[in-house]
Parts: sequence; C-alpha cells; structure tokens
Amino acid sequence: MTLDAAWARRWAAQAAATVAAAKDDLTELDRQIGDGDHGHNLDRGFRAVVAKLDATPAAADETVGAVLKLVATTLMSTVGGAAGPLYGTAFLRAAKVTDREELDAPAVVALLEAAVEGITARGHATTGEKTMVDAWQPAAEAAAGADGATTLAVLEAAAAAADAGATATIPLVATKGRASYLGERSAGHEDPGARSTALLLAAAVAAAEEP
Amino acid sequence: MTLDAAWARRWAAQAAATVAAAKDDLTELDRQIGDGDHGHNLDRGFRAVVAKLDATPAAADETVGAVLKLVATTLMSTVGGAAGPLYGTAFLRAAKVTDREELDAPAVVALLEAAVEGITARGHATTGEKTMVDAWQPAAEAAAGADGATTLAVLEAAAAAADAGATATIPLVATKGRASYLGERSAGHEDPGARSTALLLAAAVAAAEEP
Amino acid sequence: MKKLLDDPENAVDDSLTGFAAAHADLVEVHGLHGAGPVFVSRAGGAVAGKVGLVSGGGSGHEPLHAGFVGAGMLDAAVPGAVFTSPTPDQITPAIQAADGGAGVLAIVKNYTGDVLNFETAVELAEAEDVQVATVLVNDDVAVEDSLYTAGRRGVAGTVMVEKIAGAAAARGDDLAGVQAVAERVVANVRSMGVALAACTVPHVGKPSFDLGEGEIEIGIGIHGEPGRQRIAMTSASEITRLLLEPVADDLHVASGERVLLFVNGMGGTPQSELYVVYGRARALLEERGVTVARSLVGNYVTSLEMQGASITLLRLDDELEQLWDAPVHTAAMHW
Amino acid sequence: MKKLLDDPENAVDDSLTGFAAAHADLVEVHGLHGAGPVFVSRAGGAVAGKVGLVSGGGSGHEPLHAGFVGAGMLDAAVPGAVFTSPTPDQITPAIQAADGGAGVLAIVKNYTGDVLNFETAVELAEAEDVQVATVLVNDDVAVEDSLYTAGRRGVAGTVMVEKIAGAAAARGDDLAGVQAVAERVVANVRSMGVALAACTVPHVGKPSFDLGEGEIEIGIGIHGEPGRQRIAMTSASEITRLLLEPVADDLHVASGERVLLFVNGMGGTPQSELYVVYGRARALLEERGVTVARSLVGNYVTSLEMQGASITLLRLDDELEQLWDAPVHTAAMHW
Ligand SMILES: Nc1ncnc2c1ncn2[C@@H]1O[C@H](COP(=O)(O)OP(=O)(O)O)[C@@H](O)[C@H]1O
Ligand SMILES: Nc1ncnc2c1ncn2[C@@H]1O[C@H](COP(=O)(O)OP(=O)(O)O)[C@@H](O)[C@H]1O
Ligand SMILES: [Mg+2]
Ligand SMILES: [Mg+2]
Ligand SMILES: [Mg+2]
Ligand SMILES: [Mg+2]
Repeated sequence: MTLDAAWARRWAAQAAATVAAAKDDLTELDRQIGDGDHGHNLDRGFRAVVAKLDATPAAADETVGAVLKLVATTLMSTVGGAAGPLYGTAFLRAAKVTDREELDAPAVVALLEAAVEGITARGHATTGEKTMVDAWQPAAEAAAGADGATTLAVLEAAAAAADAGATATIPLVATKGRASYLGERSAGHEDPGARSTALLLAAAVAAAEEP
Repeated sequence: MTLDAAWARRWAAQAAATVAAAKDDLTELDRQIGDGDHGHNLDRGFRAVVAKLDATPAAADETVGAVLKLVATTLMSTVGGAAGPLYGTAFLRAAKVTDREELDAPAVVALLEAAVEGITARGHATTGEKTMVDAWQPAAEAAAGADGATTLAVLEAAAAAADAGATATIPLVATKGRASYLGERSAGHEDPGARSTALLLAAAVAAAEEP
Repeated sequence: MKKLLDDPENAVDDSLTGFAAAHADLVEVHGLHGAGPVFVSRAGGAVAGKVGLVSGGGSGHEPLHAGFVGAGMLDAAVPGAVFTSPTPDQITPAIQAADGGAGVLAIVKNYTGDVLNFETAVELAEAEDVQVATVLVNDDVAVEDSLYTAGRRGVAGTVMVEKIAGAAAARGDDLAGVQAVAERVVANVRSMGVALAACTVPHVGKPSFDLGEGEIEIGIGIHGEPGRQRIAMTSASEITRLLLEPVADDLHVASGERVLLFVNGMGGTPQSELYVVYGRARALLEERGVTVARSLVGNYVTSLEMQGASITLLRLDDELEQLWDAPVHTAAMHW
Repeated sequence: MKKLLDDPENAVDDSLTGFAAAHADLVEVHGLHGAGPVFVSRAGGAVAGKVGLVSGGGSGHEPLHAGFVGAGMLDAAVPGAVFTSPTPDQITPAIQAADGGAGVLAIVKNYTGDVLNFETAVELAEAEDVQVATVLVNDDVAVEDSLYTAGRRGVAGTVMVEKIAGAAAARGDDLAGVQAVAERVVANVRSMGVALAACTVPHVGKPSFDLGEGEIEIGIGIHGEPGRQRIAMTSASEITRLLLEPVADDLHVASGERVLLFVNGMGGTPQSELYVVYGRARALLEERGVTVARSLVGNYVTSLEMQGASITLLRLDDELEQLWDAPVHTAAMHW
C-alpha cells in the first residue's frame, strides 16, 4: 500500500462511487435543514472528476498533488452551491502540500490540515457551527494525534474521526450555511456536508486498502 | 290553497331555503361535469331574491306576475353563468302570462309553458341535450296532461315530472352547456340545472301546501 | 385548501381592491363592497372618438381581463364571480363607460353563460343609444365545433384578440373596422391546453376536478372544467406535441407562413417549464417550415393556481404583426 | 411530481433553450447542452463605456435573473443548477461579457454558495483585467443578522437593486457611482416571505420541505429551504400583518415617508391572491402614515411552483423613484 498518484486516482473513483450511492441520503439530509441539493451537486461534481481523470492519462512521474489539483478545479467548476468552492479549496490547498509522488504519514497529516485551513479560510466557520468543518477538523486532529502510526492507520484514524464528527453534528444548532436560517430547528439533523466529508475520507481509506 | 301573489312570495322563500340546503350537492354535480359553481350561483341569487322581496312590501292588489318579475330581474342580475339568464328569462316569461291576482290550473300550465319557451329561446336546447330543459319540458307537459285536475294537482304533476326528468339526465351525453365539452364522459352524471329545476318546482308545491 | 384570502366569498372584491390601488394610474374599479355592479374601466374615462373595447367573464383567469385595461387594449373589463360569467347589470354600465362616442366592441369568449349575459347587456346598452358590435372568441380546438357541443370555447387566444383589436381602435379604426380586425384574429387563432393538477375555487374548497397522481387532462378549458381526454403523465416533448399538432393542423398553418407562438401558463406552473414547452413547440413548428415571428410566454389566461399550460398559434400578416407590436400600457402587458 | 419537463437533469438547459429562442432580440444564451459554461448575456454584447451589471444564482427563481437581462437592467445573468449557486467558470465569462470597458458590478445575493463562487469568479475576472465591484443583497428580515447565522439572505429585494442600479448604469454613472446607488437600495430595502406549500426540485422529486395541510411557513427563503417559523394557516390579513410589520419595523419606515411596495409571488399562487395581500399591506402602511408611491405585484423572484408570497418595501427618495421609473426592456420587466 503506497499513497501515490494511483492511490489519489483510486480515491477519486471511490469517492465518486460512494457519493453516487449516497446521493439520495445526502440530499435528504440537506432537504431537512437546507435546500435539498447537496447529494446531487456532489454527484454531478464527482462524475465530472472521473470523466476528467479518465481523459487525463497519468504521466509517469505524476504527483499526488497533480491529481488532487485536477479534482479541485473540477469540483470548483461543476459542484456549485456552498460545497463546491469549499471542497474545491480543500483539495486545492491539499494539492499544494502534496506535490510529490508518494505520501508518508506526516504528509497525510499535512494534506488534512491544509484542507481544513482552506475550508475555514473560505467559509469562516469553526467547529461547533454544524458544517463540514465538524468532520474535517477532528479528522485532521486525529491524524496528527496518530503519531508514529502507519500512513494507512493515520488515514483510518482521520476517517473514523470524521465519521464521529459528522454524527456529533446532529444535536448542534447551525450558525453557518443555509441551515443557520432555521435557528433552533436545525438541531436534531445531521449536517449533510459533514456527512459527505466522512464519506470522502472513508473513500480515501478504501482506496488505500485496494491492491 | 290559492296560487296568489302571497303563494308566489312563499314559493320564492321556499326556493331560497331549498337551494341553500342543496347548494353543496348542486355544486358537486356541477363539479363532476361543469365548473362547480351552480349551487353557489343559485344560492347567491335566491338570497338576493329574498332580500329584494323583503324590501318590497306587497301591494294590496299584487299580481303573481309582479312577484315573478321581481324574481326574474333579481336572478338575472345576481346569478351569472348560464343559469342566471336562463332562469331569469324563464321567470320573466312566466311573469308575463301571470299578470293576475290568482292562478287557476290552466294558468299554471301557461306559466310553465312560458318558462320553457323562454329557456329554449335563449339557450337553443331541446330535450335530450342534458340541460334544465330536460326537467322543465316534462314538467310543462305533465301539467298540460293533468287535464281537469286541481291547480295543486297540476303543480304536483309538474314537480314530479321535473324530478323524473332530472334523474333521466344521468345516462345522457350533454350537447349543450359546459358539460358538452366532456363528450361521452358527461354520461353517468345528473345535470345540475335539471336537478335545480326539480327543486324549484318542488318548492312551488311546498309553497302551495303551506296554510 | 390554503389560499391567501380572508373570506372566500369576498375574494373577488378583495383582490380588485388591491388591483385598483396598485394601478390607480391605469384603472378605476367600480361597485366594490356592495356599492353597485362591479366593473373596471380605464382611468380618466372613455377616449372621445375612439372605439371602446369591453371584455369580461368569470374571475379566476387573472390577468385576463382587468389586467388588459389601458392604452392600446381594453377600455373596460367585467369580472364575474370566480368561473361565473358576469351579469348584464355589470356589463351594461361597462359598455357605457367604454363608449367614447364611436361605439363599443364587446369581446366575448364563447361560453353559454358569457354569451347569454352579454346578449342581454348589449341589448340594454343599445337601448341607451350605445352602438355595440360583438365578436365571439372560439379558439379552443379541444372542443369540436359541431351540433353536439356548445361550440368551441374562447381560451387564451382572447389575449391576441384584445391586444390587436385594441391597437386597431387606438389607431383610429371605426367600429366596423375594429370588429373586422378582431374577427380576422379570431379566424386565425387556435389554442389547446393541458392540466397537470386542477385548481380549487375558493368558496368550493376542493379541486375543480379529480386527477390522479399519474394522470393529466388534455384539452381543458379555463373555467376549471375537466378536459376532453385523460391520459397518463408523459414528457414535455410529448405533451407539447399533443397540444401543438391539433392546433397547427386546425389552423392549416403552412410552410413559409409566420405565426405568433403563445405559451400560456394556467397559474401554478413555473415559468421555466413554460419555456421548455415553448422551445419544443417552436422546434415542431420549424420542422413544418413555419416561422415563429412573435412570441409570448407567461401566465396571461389562468385558472387560479391550476398547473398546466396552453399553446396558442396566431397566423400573422404584416398588419396583424404591426398591431401586435403597437404600444400597449396595461397592468399585465406593457410595451 | 408532475412537471412539464423531459429529463429533469436537463431542465435548466431545456428551459434556457426556449428562453433564448423566445427572446433572441434581448439575450444570447451561451454554453447550452454541454457546449461550455452556461451564462446569459445581452444580445449585441456589452455596451461600450457603460458599467456592466451581472447577477446570478441557482435556477428555479425565474424570471430572476435571466428575465432581467436587457436595456436598463442586467448585462449578464448566470443561472446555476436548480437552487444551486453557479460556478466560477460560468460567472467569470459572464463578467467579461458584461464589461464595456467601464467595469462591472456583480450583484450577489447573500448565500454562502453565491458569495463563495462569486468571490472566486471576481478574482479570476480581475486577473483578466476587468474592474469588478460587488454588492451583497441581504434584504430578508426573517433571518437575524447576527453571529449565529450566515447573515441575512438576499431575496425579492434583489429585483429593486437590479432595476435601480441598471438605470444608474444606463444614465452613465461610473462604477463607483453605480455601486453606491446599489448599496443605497440595499440599505433601504427589506423583505419577508411565507410559503403555503413547498416546491419540488425536479431531480429530487419530492417537496423541499414537509408542510401539513393546516400549516404555513413564515420567513422562507427562495431556495426551497424551510422558513424560520411554522404556524397554523390563517387569513390573508393576518399573514400580511405577520410579514409587513417586521419588514416596516426593521426598515424604520416613518410616517410621511414614501415607499415602493412589492408583493412577490413564489410561483404557484394566483395573481388574484397577491393583490389581496397588496391591498392589505397598503392599508397597513397607510395606517402608519406611509405613502405607497410605487408598486409591483407579480411573480418576479420565485421558488419553482411554491405557493406563497413575499412583501418587500423600498424606502424611496426622488432619485430612487426616478431610477425606478426609467425605461427598462427585458423579458420580464418592460416599461
Ligand atoms: N461557511 C461554511 N463553512 C463550512 N461549511 C459550510 C459553510 N456553509 C455551508 N457549509 C457546508 O455546506 C453544506 C451544504 O452544501 P450544499 O448543499 O452543496 O450547498 P448549498 O447550501 O449552497 O445548497 C452544509 O451542509 C455545510 O456542511
Ligand atoms: N343552452 C342551454 N340551454 C338550457 N340549459 C342550459 C344550457 N346551457 C347550460 N344550461 C344549464 O345550465 C346549467 C349550468 O349552470 P351554471 O353552472 O350556473 O352555469 P355555468 O355553466 O356557466 O357555470 C347546466 O347544468 C344546464 O342545466
Ligand atoms: Mg444545499
Ligand atoms: Mg357551472
Ligand atoms: Mg360557471
Ligand atoms: Mg443549494
């Protein structure tokens, strides 16, 4: 298992498959406290990502960053809504710190931290506001905390933390994004962006576990 | 029991009460094959008739025709739709042949025949077209056929024939009025105008039977 | 039934009250709240020397007709109760108010109730020395014009008649001339509509007709009455074809001819869908070699909040095109 | 769900295809059916020397924004997927297309998605040497403007911003001037809306939110999101009061002041009901001594076929009134 450009491509493909499968569930979450488009938007974006990667043959010395940059720009130009620029920026910042052919454990931590910084720089949210930050931030922290573990273990810790973080958004009252307009009524529902974040990181793990 | 102006006033009051009670049923019939306003329109009209009669004290020598003319003009200016001018004309023509203080049996026949003539002159419908003519025409014929009977018996014969005529519209395919647009789909429903005609003639009988 | 109304019995009056206040520069509304027979006339009164134009019918089809009162279109409009023709005592004063001394054209949609009430009203107006001509609009190809119906109904094509006859009156045509133009529009306009969901008359409180989730009504009128045929829900392309073809066939519109294509919303269908239908209809016309020279897309002849649309074609010639393009300033149509 | 559509996935493109064909004299639609990033620009291109105006947002709010492209209003509009902000690769070329050399004002409704996508697009356009200023519309008083929300949303007041800034650009104001006028409108416009029934996004196939037969949502946005508060259905007068008072209070509109009163339909409510609300709102304003100097009633900022309405007040002064009255020629607004 190496986290190289091929892994990054598998990650994108896995993410596309996962999002396609979860599309209706994500949209239903967004219907409860948003405008019911999150699953659909992400699905459109990741289908475009797969098409773009298919059309872009891997160079022999392709870096992880090169793949992530392609993911970033494609999401930016196809997802729209709040999630488009946020995920776009996350992957763009992640691409900047992964301009190498293979990632080790510290590089995975750097990738996640760059993603979080990108999202918070664009969206100005912090944890507890019932957004995707509530999945990305614990993911980055868990990765950093999984000191000395294998790269796979670091990635797994991040994915597990993102999953727990998404679940933990349920009782929160949203103060950012569309759900904030609902005030107290936003409590009791999981944030769609936090859930999709958990799915994306789980896809990263699955891609790492592939032969 | 005399069919005088007081009877005509009682008829109008009875008609108003009957229509008010049957308003929703008539509207439902019209909803099936028309536009769902017949009961409401007639109710608005007869409420106005009652108000108008209340505001018009009876002269000592009031004729039946005078009352029917007031009914006619009020219906004309408050009912609208197809039924407004048709009922209006029916009562106007009936008024013209009842300009006397009391009606005998032949005068009842004349009243009904004048009404039928008025309706067909305005609406150009004949029997079998699934309209109010299918109640008025048998009523006039039954009255004419009840030769030598009492005025009450003549009126009763007319009301019974109107009722049967209304029921007999159920299998018909409409070729006049709004129901005609439905073509074959109009069969299987009673014509609202034929039913309201039967109710009006039943009210005439009830008014005659009052002390 | 949830509606933005107070007492459903007063819905028409309450709505006209707002309409009168919003468009006081264009219209005057008479007789509200029991003050007398209700009708709408042009602010400032009849235009001296100009042929007056009057139309009317049941309410619930807004902006028809009151929304078309103003310069270049109607001089008066007569709203009845919801889906119920107005009465002669409303129509006659409207005709009188529209008379600028050059006579009045009454534009009547062909429904038994409208025809009968206008007939009486015109007689009464003539007795008051107003010269009145009548034109019957009967553009609905869903209804067969045969002995077995009350004849074709007047539907969305009414807007074309009112606009173009209005322009003819505004340019100074006399009564016979305006009537002739109006009749030429009637002869060259055809329509057909579809309902995806019925509407609910306020005081009735339940839908005008029952329609299943998977069904649509083809050939509906505008009075909340059911259509000619019930079919299973299908695509916009197919529905457009089912409406456009009978309309184009009945009009005998030939390759090389120019038409006005009007996609009308019934009230509850979003504009975006009307443009889908417009695009499909236009493509079908172009396949036939017909040029769409003028267009209108929007809610002009509605049935309350009914979901659905109708397609209207008007065969154009240079004069009708000019009259269509002529300035108009009403609440619902302005250019 | 019954809609006049073919493939729901292509609803936006199919609708824009019809829109482009119907209004070829006013607009050009770019990028349809996979040809590239989708945006709408003025037919004939940018007006040299005039400040360009661009707006955009999710589709489903028609006629906003594409219906307002034309003389006296917008130079370009950018429709996203239904209820989804457009992406920078659509917005940037729209900004470039609107640039007549005097810079471009981007009118952005305050939603996280719209703000973020426009931010990126503006950066990219500036990199292409277009001078761009941005104005954020946030007229919705249903949302508290506090640390605990994403700030107030931009809703129906957007029409006032686009019309008045458009008139300022048309009279020749420079970019800073147009921006200042737009910001003055933003500072003086407030709105609030109600939904009687939710709408259904085509590709979702079920209503945006669940609402019981006896319930209504007060304080809805225009993106199919639920409102701030759910209450039992009540009369038009009461609903009008619940919308008008917070709007008037928040605007601090005082006796003797003049306002524009805009009653906007959400798409599925008949015009007749909008006029009932208009009449009630106007009466409430008159009670406060406020003069309704200008009015607008109709479906301008919709949420597909949502049933409901919003009330917008704009405090007027002589200049804003003149700019509102200035000629406009677009698909959805024309005088
Ligand atoms: N300011 C923000 N910072 C971080 N994430 C945000 C912010 N605003 C919204 N989000 C995320 O975006 C998600 C919604 O995405 P999406 O439905 O695609 O966009 P939209 O709200 O424009 O329809 C939310 O669930 C939330 O996780
Ligand atoms: N041409 C006609 N001749 C006689 N009666 C008619 C004619 N057209 C319609 N009617 C009667 O009018 C009734 C409908 O009245 P109503 O619902 O009040 O009018 P509308 O059809 O205008 O809504 C029909 O049921 C029918 O009995
Ligand atoms: Mg969303
Ligand atoms: Mg009826
Ligand atoms: Mg009727
Ligand atoms: Mg969205």
